Amino acid sequence: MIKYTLIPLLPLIAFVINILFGRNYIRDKAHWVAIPAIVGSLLLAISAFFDVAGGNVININVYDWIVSGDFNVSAGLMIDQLTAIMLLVVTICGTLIFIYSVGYMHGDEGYYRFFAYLCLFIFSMLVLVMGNNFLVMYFGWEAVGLCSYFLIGFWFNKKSAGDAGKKAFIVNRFGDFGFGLGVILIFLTFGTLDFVGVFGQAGSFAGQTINFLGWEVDLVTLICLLLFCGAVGKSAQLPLHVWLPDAMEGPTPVSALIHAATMVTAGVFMVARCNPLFIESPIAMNTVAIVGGVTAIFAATIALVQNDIKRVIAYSTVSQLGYMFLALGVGAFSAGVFHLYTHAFFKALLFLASGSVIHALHNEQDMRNMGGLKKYMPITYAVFIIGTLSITGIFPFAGFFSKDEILWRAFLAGDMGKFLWLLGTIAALLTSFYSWRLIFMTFHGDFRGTSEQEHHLHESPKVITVPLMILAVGAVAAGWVGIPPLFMEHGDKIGEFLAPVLGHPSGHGTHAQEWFVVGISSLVAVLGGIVAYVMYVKKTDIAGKIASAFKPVHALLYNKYYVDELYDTTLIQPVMKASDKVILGFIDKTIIEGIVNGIPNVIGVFSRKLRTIQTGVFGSYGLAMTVGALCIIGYLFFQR
Amino acid sequence: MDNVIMNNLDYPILSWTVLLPVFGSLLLLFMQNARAVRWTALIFTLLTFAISLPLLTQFDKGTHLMQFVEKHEWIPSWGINYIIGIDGISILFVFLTTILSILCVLVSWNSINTRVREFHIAILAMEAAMVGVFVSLDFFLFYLFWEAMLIPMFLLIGVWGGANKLYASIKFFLYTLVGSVLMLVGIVVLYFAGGKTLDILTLSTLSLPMGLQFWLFLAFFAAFAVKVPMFPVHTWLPDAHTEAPTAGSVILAGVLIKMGAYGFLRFSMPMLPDATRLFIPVLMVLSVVAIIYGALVCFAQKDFKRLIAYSSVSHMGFVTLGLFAMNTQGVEGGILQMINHGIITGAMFLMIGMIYERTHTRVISEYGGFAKIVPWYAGLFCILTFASVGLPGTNGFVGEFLIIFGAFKAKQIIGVLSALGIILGAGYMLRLYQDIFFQDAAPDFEKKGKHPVWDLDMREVLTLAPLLLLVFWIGFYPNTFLSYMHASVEHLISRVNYTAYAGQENLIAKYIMEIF
Amino acid sequence: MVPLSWYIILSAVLFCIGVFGFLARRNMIVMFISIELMLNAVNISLVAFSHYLQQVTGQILVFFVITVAAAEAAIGLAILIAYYKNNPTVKADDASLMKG
Amino acid sequence: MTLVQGFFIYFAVAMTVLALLVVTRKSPMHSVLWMLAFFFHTAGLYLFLNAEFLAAAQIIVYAGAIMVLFIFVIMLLNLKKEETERKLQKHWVAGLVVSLVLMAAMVKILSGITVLPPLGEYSIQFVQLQGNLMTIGKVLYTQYLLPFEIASVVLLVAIIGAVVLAKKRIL
Repeated sequence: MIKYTLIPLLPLIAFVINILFGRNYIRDKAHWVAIPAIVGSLLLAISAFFDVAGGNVININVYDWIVSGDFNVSAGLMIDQLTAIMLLVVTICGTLIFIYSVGYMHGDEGYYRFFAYLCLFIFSMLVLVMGNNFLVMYFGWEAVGLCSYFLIGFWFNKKSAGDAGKKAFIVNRFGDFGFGLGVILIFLTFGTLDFVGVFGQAGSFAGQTINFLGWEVDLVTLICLLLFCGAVGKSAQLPLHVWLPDAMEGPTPVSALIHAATMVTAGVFMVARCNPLFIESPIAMNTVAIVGGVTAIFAATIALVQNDIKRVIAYSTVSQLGYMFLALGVGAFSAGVFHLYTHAFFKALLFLASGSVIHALHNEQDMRNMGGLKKYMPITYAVFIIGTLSITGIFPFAGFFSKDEILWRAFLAGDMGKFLWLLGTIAALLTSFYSWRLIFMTFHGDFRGTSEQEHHLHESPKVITVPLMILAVGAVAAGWVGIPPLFMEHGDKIGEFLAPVLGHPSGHGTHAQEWFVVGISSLVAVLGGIVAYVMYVKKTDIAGKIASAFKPVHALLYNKYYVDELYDTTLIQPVMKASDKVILGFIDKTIIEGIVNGIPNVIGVFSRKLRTIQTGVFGSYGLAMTVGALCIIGYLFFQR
Repeated sequence: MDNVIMNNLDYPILSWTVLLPVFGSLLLLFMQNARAVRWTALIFTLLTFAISLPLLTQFDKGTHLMQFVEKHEWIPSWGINYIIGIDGISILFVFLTTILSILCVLVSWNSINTRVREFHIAILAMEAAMVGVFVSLDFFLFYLFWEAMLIPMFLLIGVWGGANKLYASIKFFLYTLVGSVLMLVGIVVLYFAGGKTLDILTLSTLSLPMGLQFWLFLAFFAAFAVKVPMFPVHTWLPDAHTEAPTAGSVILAGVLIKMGAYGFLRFSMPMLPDATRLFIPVLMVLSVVAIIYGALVCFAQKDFKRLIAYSSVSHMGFVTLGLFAMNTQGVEGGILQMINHGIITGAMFLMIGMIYERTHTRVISEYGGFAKIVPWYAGLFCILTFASVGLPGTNGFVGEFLIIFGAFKAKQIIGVLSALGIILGAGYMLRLYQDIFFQDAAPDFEKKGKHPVWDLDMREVLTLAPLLLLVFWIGFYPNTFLSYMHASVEHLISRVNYTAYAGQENLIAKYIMEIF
Repeated sequence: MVPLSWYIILSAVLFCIGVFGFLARRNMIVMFISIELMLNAVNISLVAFSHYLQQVTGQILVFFVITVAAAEAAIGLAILIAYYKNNPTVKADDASLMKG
Repeated sequence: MTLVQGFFIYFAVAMTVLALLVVTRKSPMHSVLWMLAFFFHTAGLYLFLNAEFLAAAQIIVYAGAIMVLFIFVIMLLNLKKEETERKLQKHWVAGLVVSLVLMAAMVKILSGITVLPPLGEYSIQFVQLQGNLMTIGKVLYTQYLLPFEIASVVLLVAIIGAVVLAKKRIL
């Protein structure tokens, strides 16, 4: 038991040590605390993986957390197959990115702070995936948001960084608002928050309705949709995707670890974890699928025209997360988790590689000022190519297997599925295009930056390139655990491994259909690459012509569909205006204070009149007193 | 006295807790040296805390009865007795009061330099009165302490306050006095209605006629709602907080405004159960309005301290919402949230006081980049910010979650709206944090500038340490505190749900129609 | 034999003259004297009652009244002197520092 | 009209006139002197009522002590300028009306006194047998001992108060 508790605890201890002693004692040796901790967690996670590989589930209640009446929630850990996969993803990516950060963050004055936050993040993420009930998961859920806030705003002297961190936290709060209500509703429905207890009863509540705010709605659907609100926020799906691109203000390792590989996939993990609930509600499933599919295309179109290298990858992340939700929504939970797993490798690789580029260019992120880097940074170029091949889904790279599985499962899922498959395929085309566009703009052509930058161009040190190479291996080979039966019988190891938790996807198709799907997706992947090659290497003036030809469309995409502006005018400004002018200025200052100060003012007017009686001359007081005495005498006399 | 557990320790523990600060303040009368005064006050607050500790260990958590009860006849001809005792509801407040008093003395160590002796006398008198309010089991005694509290607080604001102190102190005084006077009328009526007794426990078992309960509830509501403060009568709070010295703000936020909610728990609910149930919808709506209203107002604040003061309105809205949800989770969450708010907001005011000593400004826009200038300060304030926002792992989460849970259970729409308050809370707190600590440092406060700003020293860290410890303690293991409440809260809820008018809601409605 | 009511009416008349003096005069010393006049008027009625009711309490009360009158005169005149030092007048309507 | 009644009428008329003189003289010194005469008349009236001790005390304390104190104060303050100014306050007519009404009311009420409580034990014969001083002394030092002591404290307070107040620098 202590072994499993230690998995999240080791990073926590490292965090405490670094944050308390980092500033004055540890300083630039912070990684000597952090890396052993995460390696320890990694080893324990591998051990835990083999413990559950045999099929048994570890479920420990550490202590009673909140007890109030019949509300009783314990702080407990659960490790099943799904958790085990997540543990590996988190700790492996974490370890590599920690090592990478040693080089990337070298010399930063907040070095110790950076590692402290990373350790706290790993702790939170591990708690999130290991919790054995919704409240512990919610704990991790919020805590990763906190770490994300810290790390996005790591360079807090930049206003944009602070703003981005705040935006991330608050947008996530909107999602968590739904998640929290979902958790409450789960308890009120099932009488427990334990995963085992809730999922065990899920079937018996199917079809029940509840009066929610005056509407009669299906109970399980309501719960699922509320939970999904949380996932939408955390995984940056429409309409709460706005925070993720801004989150790129954080250091690149953070973008790789939190905003690509682990935290943003928490939503996917959560929906997968709650699959027994979601399965009971077709409406919720369809919602998940449609939100995922639409987000996949939506984000991909924005990525087409962005010029900031990290933002392109960020929108690509949003798009890929959309894919995962699409998979979950069509019932292919294991496919979603599989994509989560491969995506962690290739997207972390892409981010870290772009970090390497940015590092070499001294924090230049605009691709228009790059170009021709392949001769200066061969290793980065190579791993970038590998990552891109993987994300675009070229056989036999990791992305191919997972993406193909998703599209195939979508294809099988009825009429709606066909539509979703179409969305996914178009998104794949766009993905291919913008990914190659990124490569061509960055590494091909001539260098467009300043000559001073060119003078300093160099390949990154080993501490950066070695993790890149390891991740590149992952980006190639990670998908080989999920080879579809089409190519190899019993090749879908990961699907079988996850089956006890996530079940088997339904639906069967012919080999011909499957070849069709595979063929189409491979075709569009290549097609996108070719188009990008033509536009950005061969005839570089085409891009500008197209942009000016479709000016409104280009502006729309370039400005991210004006979603930020929409929120600003419809939500933020009204709240600020209302609070300043209406609430504080009018209600508080005018009405309430008016009444409060008005009463004394009225009294004041009277008393000013009245006090003239107080002449201060005691003769008049004597007179008044005598008159008073006279009145009393008169009263007594006439009363008789 | 068969319905209470008499004090079985070999000394009158509660009386000592009340009287020690009084002795301390009397002793201070004879001191001149400011240093000696400070040390004496510190020693007496520490002693009081030490004395009150056995309450926590010796407390029997299994019963709702009053414990450590001491009873002496006082004015027998009017049925007035000296009865004090505590139950699961009040014990934590006594604890909170004694701990915050220590911190108040500590935080004033350097910042109060005028009339040092009188200041500490006021603090000690305040402590005695506050503990007295929480332990009184006789209405007369209670009212005595309740009003006695007003005077030191009035002085703390009026003498050691900021620029606009006179306005604030008089506003505070008048507001609370108006409420208290109505309560006094209520007490007198209860005295005659309850068979000429002022014994709170006896009065808590009466079933009064509905009409009487209705008016009595309004009278008590006036006193308690002002103190909390609930929505339309909250405007004294920002002024009082802004102008009060740090210690005054801490006491005000930490304990004083808890009195109102405590009053609801101890008096309104058990004595007037039918009226309470009648008013619950109104009170819940008012609470939610306070939550959202308080949060929205925070967005428009330009003054550091005033913002926190308005956030108190929002947080106390949560407290009252929980109490009036009238189920176990809501009430326990409400009580816990009172403690939490005392800890978080108390600590925040302490920290604001500390930074004010260095910068001499509270205007948010004059700050900036303080994370670089005072990193430890920034770190600790960060913890409090997120505790205030209600992040899991801090005490704010446990309280707010239980309250929203309770509210949702009682009335869904209320629960949903109150959860919105949490989003707004994150908004204004993070905005504040960013404006104060992020971006480039304001030029005035750079280390070489005209106002050198230095990081927290040992005394200040020690002042904050107990509260920060409690933030995480309650966050990770709230059962230590929740377990004290269970029995008392269950009893309270069953009392409110018990009624002489079961199933006669239309009768009550008819009564109200008749009034208007 | 003189009826009791004669004494009482005399007392009342004297008392009212005292009241008039106190209310109408400007000079504080004369106001003091008027007070003494009122006290004396009351004393007369007390002694008269004492005599007619064959009680000794009335006389005792007069005794106390004389004591108090002495004390009052001493303090009052001391106040007057103190006041005069600050503010050289004994006019009652000039002493209006207590004006609201 | 008996002789006694005649004397009473003399005293009544004289005292009323003296009192009017006291309150109407412009100079305070004149008021005090008329007051002195008034006190002597009062003492005489006391003698009529068999209160010899009080008559003596009246002359000693009032005429001998209090009035002398007044005279001292008047001379100390040296009030020449005062005399030339307005004698009455602005609202003296109101004062006059009020006191006249009061007088009317009192006369009206008091003249109707008919019912008297039962007579006490201190009849004229009894007092004469024991002596006026003895009678008062016995009652004063037994039944009224506590008030007597309090009266002494009051006097003490007056002494200290007068000394403190009349000091050069107040407080």
